[in-house]
Amino acid sequence: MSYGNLETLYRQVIMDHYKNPRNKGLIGDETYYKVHLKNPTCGDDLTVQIKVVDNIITDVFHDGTGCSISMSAASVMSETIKGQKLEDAKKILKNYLQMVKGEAFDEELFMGDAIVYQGVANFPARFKCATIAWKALDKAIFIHDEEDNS
Amino acid sequence: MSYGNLETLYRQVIMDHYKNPRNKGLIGDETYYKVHLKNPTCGDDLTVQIKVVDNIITDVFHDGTGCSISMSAASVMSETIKGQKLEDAKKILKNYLQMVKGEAFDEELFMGDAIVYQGVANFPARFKCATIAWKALDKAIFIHDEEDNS
Amino acid sequence: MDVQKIRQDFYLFKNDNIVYLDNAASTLKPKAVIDALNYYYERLGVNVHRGVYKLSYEATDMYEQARAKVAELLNCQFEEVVFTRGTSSALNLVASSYGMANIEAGDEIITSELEHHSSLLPWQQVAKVKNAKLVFVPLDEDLRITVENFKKVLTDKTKVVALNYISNAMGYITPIKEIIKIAHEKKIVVVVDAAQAVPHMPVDVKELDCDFLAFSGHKMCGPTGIGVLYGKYNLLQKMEPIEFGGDMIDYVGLNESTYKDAPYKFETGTPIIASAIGLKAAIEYLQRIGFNFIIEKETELRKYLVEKMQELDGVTIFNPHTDTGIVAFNIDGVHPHDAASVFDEENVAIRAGHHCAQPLMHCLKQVATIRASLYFYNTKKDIDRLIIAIKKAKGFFDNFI
Amino acid sequence: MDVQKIRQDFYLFKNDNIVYLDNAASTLKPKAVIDALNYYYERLGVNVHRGVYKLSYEATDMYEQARAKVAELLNCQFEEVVFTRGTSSALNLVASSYGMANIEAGDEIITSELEHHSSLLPWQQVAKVKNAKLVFVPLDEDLRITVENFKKVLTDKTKVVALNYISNAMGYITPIKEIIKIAHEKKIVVVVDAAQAVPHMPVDVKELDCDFLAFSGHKMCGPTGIGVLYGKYNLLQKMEPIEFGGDMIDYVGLNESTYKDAPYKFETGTPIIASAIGLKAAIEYLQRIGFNFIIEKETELRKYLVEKMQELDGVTIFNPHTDTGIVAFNIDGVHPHDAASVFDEENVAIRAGHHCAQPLMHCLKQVATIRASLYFYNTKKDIDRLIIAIKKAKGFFDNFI
Ligand SMILES: Cc1ncc(COP(=O)(O)O)c(C=O)c1O
Ligand SMILES: Cc1ncc(COP(=O)(O)O)c(C=O)c1O
Repeated sequence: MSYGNLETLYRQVIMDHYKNPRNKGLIGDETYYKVHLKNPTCGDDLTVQIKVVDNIITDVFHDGTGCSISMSAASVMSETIKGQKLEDAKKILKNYLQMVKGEAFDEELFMGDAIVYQGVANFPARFKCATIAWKALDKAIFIHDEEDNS
Repeated sequence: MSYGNLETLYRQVIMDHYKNPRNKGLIGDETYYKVHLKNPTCGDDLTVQIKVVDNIITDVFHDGTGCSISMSAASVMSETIKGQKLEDAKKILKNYLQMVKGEAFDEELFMGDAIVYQGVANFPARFKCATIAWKALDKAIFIHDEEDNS
Repeated sequence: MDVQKIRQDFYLFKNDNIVYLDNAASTLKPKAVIDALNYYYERLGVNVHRGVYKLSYEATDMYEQARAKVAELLNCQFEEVVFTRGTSSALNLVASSYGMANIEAGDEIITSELEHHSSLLPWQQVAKVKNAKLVFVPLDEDLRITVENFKKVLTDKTKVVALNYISNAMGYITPIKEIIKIAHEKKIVVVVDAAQAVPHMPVDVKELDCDFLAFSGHKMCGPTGIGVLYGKYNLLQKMEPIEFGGDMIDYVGLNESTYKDAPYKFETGTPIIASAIGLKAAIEYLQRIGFNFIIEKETELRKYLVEKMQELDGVTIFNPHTDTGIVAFNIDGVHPHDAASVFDEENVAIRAGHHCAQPLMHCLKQVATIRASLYFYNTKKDIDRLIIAIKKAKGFFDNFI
Repeated sequence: MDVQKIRQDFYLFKNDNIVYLDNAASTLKPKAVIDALNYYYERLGVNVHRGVYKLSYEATDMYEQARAKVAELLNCQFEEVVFTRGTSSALNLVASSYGMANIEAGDEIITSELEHHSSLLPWQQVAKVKNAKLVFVPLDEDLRITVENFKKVLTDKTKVVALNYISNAMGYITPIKEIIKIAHEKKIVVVVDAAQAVPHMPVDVKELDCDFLAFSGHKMCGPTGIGVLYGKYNLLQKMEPIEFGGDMIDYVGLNESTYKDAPYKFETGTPIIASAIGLKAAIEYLQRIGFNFIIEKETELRKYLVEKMQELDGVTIFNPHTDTGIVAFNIDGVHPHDAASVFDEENVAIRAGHHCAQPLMHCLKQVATIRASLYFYNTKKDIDRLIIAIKKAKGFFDNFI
């Protein structure tokens, strides 16, 4: 039996992040920007924390419950953007969203393990799962930027 | 030009009752049963009064505004049922409703001028016009019967 | 664009000899819209939002694309488009949610005698419950709403203005943009009944700057059972839902629940999926026809219609200066309902009645009027046949006198 | 009756290899229903109630015949059938109109954790606004509503009982007839959410003696955007409308209006004409299939499904004693959403989620479940393919561990 499509969706690396998530667990530090998102339909529930120093994302944590795609994506996101400049993180985020939507994206841009989520483009019903962590990141950066401007 | 259908709808006798209505105008007598009905869509507005003595409809009045079908039908109704026994009036009423709906009806039964409303069966949109006076009669008889029973 | 070709899109024009002049009530539906409905019902037929399988995903996508299409049409944000059962439901939603929460005793709500019942009655109810006052813009001699007269009734107590964009009974275009500007200087919220506007001309909510605007699909070549409430996002967000249940929720506890953001918090239960998809097809159809063409065609036909009717004796036109394809008239001495039966015999579909505008009938001192309402698919021949029918009705009833 | 022949009525079964097991969300639509919609959209396409021409008369007639068909199906009076957008709208109508007018502070409303959000949330809102109390029937060990447990929460303060007839998440049939009888002894009004009952078995409102009952067209082979509220006529007559405007009025004055009798006072604006006509066709279609056949088929398939699933290791069935074609389960260690993607690859359309029953998910201690729901057009082969898909999902995810 062939599972071509499913196998690209659930690449080993994704399942590895699901089973052994990096940067998991939250930290009780008020200087982190914290965002909590839920997808009631499937029960995904995710919190993301980032620390920003001199426009660099120096630290990332995540915690929550959900399917393998959403949970692994949180782990992958945390690894990929940790240490990135804010502007680079934004570029990666935009590129990632284009990629999982199946739109044209910049294949040259550094994406870390996030590149393996290409398969999601064939499973539009899983788009929300693959992006919940990244959307939380987006919101966290937004809060930072707002504060920075005021 | 042929107006076959329309001409059966608007027979001379109908137009005559429209132009010269019989029993038109209300009476300020509390012993009459009085019913007021409206059809807001076309503006028909009709009041019917009947007097019942010993189960005989001894007197009928009507007044209101509306199209030629509804106004003439009130005149025709008043003439047809005046002097009838209640039970006969009910039979005529039932027969009339069947006739204008285009259903089978008793062609032997005395109907007076009401028989000319047969043409309405071809104009279902005018059913309400042709029956508003008769529905008012029905309600008036109903009120009488209720009182009688109590 | 060739009207004869356009008419091929409509089953009745291909297969019947009908003159259809009741477009203000509902328009006919072109093949493109029926095809879109059939696509959904045959190939999908499933529910939206909650499915993780392909059919459901495609249905969800089509439903949300319909929302995007409406947003494009109105020039607003995607999240500002609430799907409702129709204009009436949309206007009631504003009154029940925004109105009931924001109107207080003594406040004034400006409306007009030119309103469709669905624009007037929701506010009549708010006024009744809240002990507020309905204030009517005095109509001018033509029975129009004017900016001048609007200013006369504007007070510091005014909290809401609820007016039509185009009157369904008289075909007048309300100077709504100026009215909105003036109202906004006093921070008054303006609700626009655009049921007769959106089908016939470009409506740009950004440019109008209206707070709420409503219209129905069935008056613009679309399906029945679908309409739209546009609302400024910050207003929609502040409003409470009026129906509670599936799909509009976020988290549900036994005694407390939280709701989704607008527009979803206003769309409880399984949505009107097929009709939304059909509405998208209708908008695309109208965009292909083009609003320029629609306006041009309706203007040409309206002029011809008024001209021809003015040549007739014994016919009273109530709005000879109508701005649109809506013409209201009566045949002297013939009850509109009687006239309508003659029109029907002539296969001319036209409306006789109060057109859901009873207050206006009082202004006109008529129990009812006959209304001819045009759309882009009508022709001069249609009008010629209407004129013939009017003559026949006159001749026929004159015979009896 | 031959299922293979029945399946020919559905486009997807003729043209696709799909296993459709999401019938509790929406059923597929047969050709007869699509044909009825097309008839209206092509040959009529006009508005109802207000037209005096033949097309409009025919549309009105078809719309009202749909009401008569529903009355026949439910064994009620014509005037007791209110058309709504769906079950959710219907249940909200009862809560907003009857509930808000009759529930007072301190009153109790009995409902259950087994309810669909659309049955629970309208009353949660009434309770909140009126300072009343929601009381939940304790569910038994199977998570069923029982008469015994209902009696335990019934008090002299109970004013309304709002319960499902069949649970969309567990497939249990509520002993609603007994509950209604007991409630009526205390003059308590009972609102029945029959969204999952009417499509699957004969429902006789006279026999049940329920006060209100709601269902949706799209779950019984009918169109989207149409549902029914049945209400006892004397109750409907006493209730206030909740939407105001065109069509539901009698006389309209500037500050006061009078409304039509039920059901029309609850149907504001242009009705959902096409979908009502489609609902009639759906009911006729189901009557031709026959409820006996539907029950027989679903019983046979459900037994087969539960049996086959019980043979599998690592699969938890949450309702092995389901009364209907609804089976809820999870694959141990696999998130329902992950499983669903495997099902989708196998072309098995099935739902994973909370099924608009979050309180029940708490009772089950699951974030979500997978739900297979059957209808008369399903086959044993469908179930075999589901079983294969479950095995594949298990195999696939086990691979990664
Ligand atoms: C038991 C039950 N009640 C209510 C509903 C809501 O129905 P609708 O979404 O058609 O309003 C559903 C279906 O989703 C249901 O299964
Ligand atoms: C100006 C206007 N407002 C509101 C409505 C009500 O629209 P609907 O019946 O689609 O709710 C109509 C049409 O009947 C209308 O012409």
